Amino acid sequence: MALTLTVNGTSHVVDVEAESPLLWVIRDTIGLTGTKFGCGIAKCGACTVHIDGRAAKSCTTKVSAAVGKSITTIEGLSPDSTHPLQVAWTELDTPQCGYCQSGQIMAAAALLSKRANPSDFDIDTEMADNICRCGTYTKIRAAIHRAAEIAAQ
Amino acid sequence: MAMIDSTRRSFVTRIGGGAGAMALLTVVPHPASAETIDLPERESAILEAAFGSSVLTPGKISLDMPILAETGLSVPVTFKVDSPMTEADHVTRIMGFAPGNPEPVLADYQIGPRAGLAEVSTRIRLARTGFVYAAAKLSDGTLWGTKFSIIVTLGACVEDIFDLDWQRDAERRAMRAEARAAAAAE
Amino acid sequence: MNIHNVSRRKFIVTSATAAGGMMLGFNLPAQAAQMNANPWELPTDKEGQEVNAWLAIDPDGTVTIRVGQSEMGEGVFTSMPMIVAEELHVDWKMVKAAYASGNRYLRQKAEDYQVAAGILNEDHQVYRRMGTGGSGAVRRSRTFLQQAGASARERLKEAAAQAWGVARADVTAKDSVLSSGNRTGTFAEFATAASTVALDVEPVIKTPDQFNLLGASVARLDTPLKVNGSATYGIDIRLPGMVYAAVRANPVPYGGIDSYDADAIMGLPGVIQVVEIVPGEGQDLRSGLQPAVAVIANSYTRALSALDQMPIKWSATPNDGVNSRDLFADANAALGMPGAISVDEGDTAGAIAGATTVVEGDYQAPYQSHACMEPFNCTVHITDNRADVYGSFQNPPGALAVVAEQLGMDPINVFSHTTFLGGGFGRRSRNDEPRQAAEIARQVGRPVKMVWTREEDMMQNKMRPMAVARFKAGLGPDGMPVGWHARVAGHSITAHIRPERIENGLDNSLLAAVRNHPYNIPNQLVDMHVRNSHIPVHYWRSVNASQNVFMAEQFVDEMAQAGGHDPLDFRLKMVEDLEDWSLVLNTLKEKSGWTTDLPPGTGMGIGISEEFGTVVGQVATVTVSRRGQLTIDKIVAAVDCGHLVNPAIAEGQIESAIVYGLSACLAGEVTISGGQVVENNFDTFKVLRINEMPIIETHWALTGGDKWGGLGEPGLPPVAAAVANAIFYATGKRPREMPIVHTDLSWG
Amino acid sequence: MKRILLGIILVGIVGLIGGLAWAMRYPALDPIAPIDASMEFDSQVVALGRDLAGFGDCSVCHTDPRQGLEYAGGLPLETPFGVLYTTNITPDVETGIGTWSEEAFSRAMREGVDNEGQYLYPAFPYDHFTKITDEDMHALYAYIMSLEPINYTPPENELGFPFNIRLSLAGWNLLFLDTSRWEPDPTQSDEWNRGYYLADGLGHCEGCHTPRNLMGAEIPSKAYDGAIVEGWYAPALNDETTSAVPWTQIALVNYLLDGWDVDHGVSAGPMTPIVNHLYDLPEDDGFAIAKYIESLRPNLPTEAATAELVAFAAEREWDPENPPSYDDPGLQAGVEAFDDLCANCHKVGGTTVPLALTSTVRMPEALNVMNIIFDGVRPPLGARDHSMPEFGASLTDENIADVLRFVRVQYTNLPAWEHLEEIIAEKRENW
Repeated sequence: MALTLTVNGTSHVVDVEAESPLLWVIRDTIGLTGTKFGCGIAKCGACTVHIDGRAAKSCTTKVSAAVGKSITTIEGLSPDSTHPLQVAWTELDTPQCGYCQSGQIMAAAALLSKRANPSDFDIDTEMADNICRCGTYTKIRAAIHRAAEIAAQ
Repeated sequence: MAMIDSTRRSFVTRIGGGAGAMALLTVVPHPASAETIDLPERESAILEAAFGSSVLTPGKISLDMPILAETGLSVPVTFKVDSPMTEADHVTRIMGFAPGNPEPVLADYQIGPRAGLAEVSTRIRLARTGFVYAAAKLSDGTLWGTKFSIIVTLGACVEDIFDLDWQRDAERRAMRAEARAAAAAE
Repeated sequence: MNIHNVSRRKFIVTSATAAGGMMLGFNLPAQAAQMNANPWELPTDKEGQEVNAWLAIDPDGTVTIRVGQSEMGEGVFTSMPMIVAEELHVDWKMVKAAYASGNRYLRQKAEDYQVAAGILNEDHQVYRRMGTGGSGAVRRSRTFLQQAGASARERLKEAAAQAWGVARADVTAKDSVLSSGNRTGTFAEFATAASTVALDVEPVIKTPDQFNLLGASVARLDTPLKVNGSATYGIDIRLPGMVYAAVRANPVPYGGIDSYDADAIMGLPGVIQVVEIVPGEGQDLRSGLQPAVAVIANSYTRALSALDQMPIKWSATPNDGVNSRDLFADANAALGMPGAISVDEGDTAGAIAGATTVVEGDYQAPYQSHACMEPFNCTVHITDNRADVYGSFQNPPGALAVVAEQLGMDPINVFSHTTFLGGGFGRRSRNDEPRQAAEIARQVGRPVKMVWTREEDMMQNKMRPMAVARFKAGLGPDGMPVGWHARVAGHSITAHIRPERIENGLDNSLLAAVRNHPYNIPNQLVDMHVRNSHIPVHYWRSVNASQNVFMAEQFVDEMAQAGGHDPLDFRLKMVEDLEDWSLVLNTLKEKSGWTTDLPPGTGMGIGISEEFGTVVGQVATVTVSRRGQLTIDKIVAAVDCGHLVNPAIAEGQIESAIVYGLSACLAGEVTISGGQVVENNFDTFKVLRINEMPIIETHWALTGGDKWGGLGEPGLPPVAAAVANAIFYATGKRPREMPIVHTDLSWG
Repeated sequence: MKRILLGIILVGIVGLIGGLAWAMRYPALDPIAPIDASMEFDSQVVALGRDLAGFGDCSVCHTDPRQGLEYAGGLPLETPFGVLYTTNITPDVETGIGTWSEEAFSRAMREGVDNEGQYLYPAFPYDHFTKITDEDMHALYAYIMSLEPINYTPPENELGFPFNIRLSLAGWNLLFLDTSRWEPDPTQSDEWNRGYYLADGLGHCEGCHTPRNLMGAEIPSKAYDGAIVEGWYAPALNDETTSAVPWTQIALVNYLLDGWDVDHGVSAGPMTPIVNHLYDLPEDDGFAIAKYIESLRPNLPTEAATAELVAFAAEREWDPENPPSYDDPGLQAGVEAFDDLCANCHKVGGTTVPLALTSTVRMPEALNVMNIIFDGVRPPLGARDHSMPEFGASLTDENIADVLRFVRVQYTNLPAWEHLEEIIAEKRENW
């Protein structure tokens, strides 16, 4: 059936089943492939998006539950990679294979909106849902601290 | 189905990255630059024994086989010799070699004019990427040959990835064996 | 007792800069991407004048360097262009990168200047090696990449010299500018002339002491694409008119299909057809197709939900009864019998029999999964006499060959397009997914993207083999070993994928880091057994060394303890005739503050091994509570890979290998029950998360010279041994089994 | 008659004046010059103080996570009387307690009166801290004074009349504060007494687990009966417990030190920071607290009853091969919502604790399960991979209500939870 979704500020009318996972509607129907599929059971964080500013695992979110809400994906974080997290991620060359990094950055953005100056402990517990098989965790931590510094300037 | 957004270059036009930049090279099995096809020493010794000489003139015999095989387990190959196969002028023997294999001889056919056709097909096993050689002896005693480079790739990981480590190990063991021998000699 | 093993780091507030000296990269502003989001395409829309197969120069001076290896996080899109640029003397900011073409690799032989320079020979392909594995990117490509840069540089200088009527020796090339006296010109101006210039003698490539770009931690070219979601991975491919396939094979690998009811789901939304994948007769089991069924629909989610609802009856298989417990029992039984001999020096049995002390130790390690973050996928588009295959390939020519073979097409007409890889770790060099996608595309007759669910990815994974080992050594009166016997019974990758390579039961790769351990012991015997099951096995990050070092280096500690030696000094004594091993061990001793005199519950442990030409030693510091709670506080690594191309990327690889190794030794494992994989998603298959990340320090102990060691994998094997040995000093208990969570570490 | 009336008024005024004088009996104590703690106290004492501050969870309230300034206060505490903001207890001279003498510190901890003689609100559990030994008080003072001074002034409290009048607390203390020193119970073991001292003194477990009267004081007769605190339900630790499997000392050690127990689940919500402190503290003290808490529930169920509940839990756990189904459409909607999301991990063969054994599902209040669905579970230090993502943004309020109803019916035989829609709506509003 036809549903209307607001993604990164633009509204899209999509003809999908109500119980379709939001992840695949964003990727296949709307065509924003920055949000990634990693596990399908909300255990790896690669599909993290923002729904009304809160982090959500889009692989286990029904598209019907996101209607009427403001959805933000990695592509919508900033028009030209100038969000403090994107600047910090680039400055520290944080990604290796990069596949999990959209989810890491979106989870980190939700963390920074809750905690302006997170400690290592805050980062560890809040980001524990996001797996990185390349093991870039040290740089992720450093980049979040750096992003907090940039945001505070 | 939403088309690829226009900002990202549609890749139908740009095939194979830079292919357009150069003329499409037709694949010609590397013609023997020299006047003869020179086989590695192990194979030329076998050829010497079989044909009485290992000096092959390029030509008359061709190898028809894929230039790339996913695994070397069973690669189709056809030996073809340009010969009228008459009583006076026919092929007497065809041999095939793969230096990369533990057993170099791939094929060895004795044929006479009654065969009617100087063409033999078979399937061969190949250990790794490298040259395959074919040699033919004609009834007038002349020897002809060709070679063909085939890529056998089940994956880069399959090349002996531990070659450097085994070499280091061998160097260490040799050095120590020497040291022990020297110590024993004193 | 709740023996839950986790790891943690000491919570001291660290500012960004103090995080292990991470701020190595140049602090560039968010720069523009140096490559196309579709990495197989040219970074600029201009064709550029090709000077040789490795580089083309645009009119605006941009130099596009082709990269033969696949980018799966190890930084080849930066390190390989750096090697060419080092010789080319191009302005690094003008360098962009793109993949070399798999199809061109197939059609073109080595270029003349490479053959003339004696770097390649005539039957090598133009890009020589397009597979990524064995940590071989830099060490196996360095020479011909340097030659490509050097020969292009000299041709540009020659073109300018001829234009200015001066000798080539009077022309210098620096930062993309050619100059002689007061005359200057750009690379772009002379590119066309350079492409046809012939040199009588090809330039000699630089030696490390002459490098100026190599050794600098320049920022990665692909990072900008990976922070805004624009980088294209295999799973992201979208082609006009493309349909989607959700695939499922018998959960028991290589099992068949009894029946499936396609009609039951044909009416579901978006469903187009159901495709059955049947292996060709005589098609070889391990590289051919497995029986599977795929639902084709106009979106992946519809294909998958239809597949979930389609009744499928999997055939029974002879392996339905196979389980890990029995496989281990079978392997352990083999340890009792002599195996195929790999090393036999001196009289080992005699030496052990006459020894003052005899030490024995058994160990075991389970199957392990790659679990790349990007689940398996592949897209194939067949037109009349051409096929295009898109995906995350570790071996593009292999993928191309597989598609050509499956479609019965001449490889010349098949084009592979490699995307970014969401992790490879060896799994993506098997090329089973392009074959499956090609078969689906053949039946569907439209461009189709096949995607595996995480469950399918885990259950049809080609595993890191399981293995068991028994060590036995005799120590002399001085506590030093006089005889050392190692016997490994394991599942052999070579026996599985290249059975013809096994001669009288010997597969040396199964003995990686055991056969070539460095210790100077007079009498040595190493033998092995191949005990494969139906579970497919393949290359995994650091291959068999990932379990062999866990076993061998723990046994070295057991020998040290039995002989009354400090484990680090014990090792130093046995490698005192090896400069690189001694340097690594001494660097470790100094940088880690090594001591075995620690309060109960805390311990330091060491593990060291050499793989792909690089020696890596690690010291782990752990704390274990009385209840058995394991905490990994710190890992200090010392590395000798000879030379560094990009230190920041290299350090990232060592850290990455340590984390991947920790995941595989703390709690992650793959067990088999009822013939199939039990851990089929991240709820049951445990991987290290950010809150379990120890502090990691990497120190370079480079011996230079002609040593060019790999970096993607050698950092992994020592970590499991270092942690296990540290646990022994903390608790007195020795975890002989991977993963360590199986051992009750409670003490006191 | 008038004279009697006049007499009463006179006595009332005198009593009032006397009472006021009595209430204002606390003098301001003279400030001290800023001290260099590292010189003043030896490191052993400071280390002991750090551990004691861990048991007392001082940083849990005296830190506003949004700022991340440890011990600098500013955390809002919703109380029935209005919102209180925790104070800055770093040794900053201007905005912290840098000028407090040890005497002033001890008076505040034991009698709830600050340096200027002002009464502190009993949200600060001085009614428990009063039981701390002098030696421990000194060590705490040493640790607090060696903290990093942070210049930060927390927001003003938002209390309505008459609660904003601090003097009224003199009456509160008179009624409810018992400043008698802590005495060990000679009939119990040393380990039990150590646990009793830590739990009743620094740990102030009753602060959450004991219901409070209208005046906000703990009701002694209902000690450890369980209570709602800051939107969570602190479960009963005594015989009122609804736990399926009895809490042995080992189970409590796992729960309190490692943050999870195989028979009870993960210590989530407000309990997580507390177990994260205990994770780092001496194990013997953790064992002692567990011993004491175990003793709060003398009447254990029979082994048969426990075995029955454990069997029930195994039988009711979600089986992917044949999931449950209900005729009631509301419950069936809950089954579908559970199937898409929760059953990925909470299933037969999963690595999670069977839901029917978890305390949260068997509690009389749905608050905890609801909060966990909204905010997920952040992994405790001792159970790094026991985490659950937040699903608040992934589910509609209706979905959550359906799942809660289904969970209660599927995993317990206990009475249904009421007013789910209200608590969900309230949670959603300020989420």
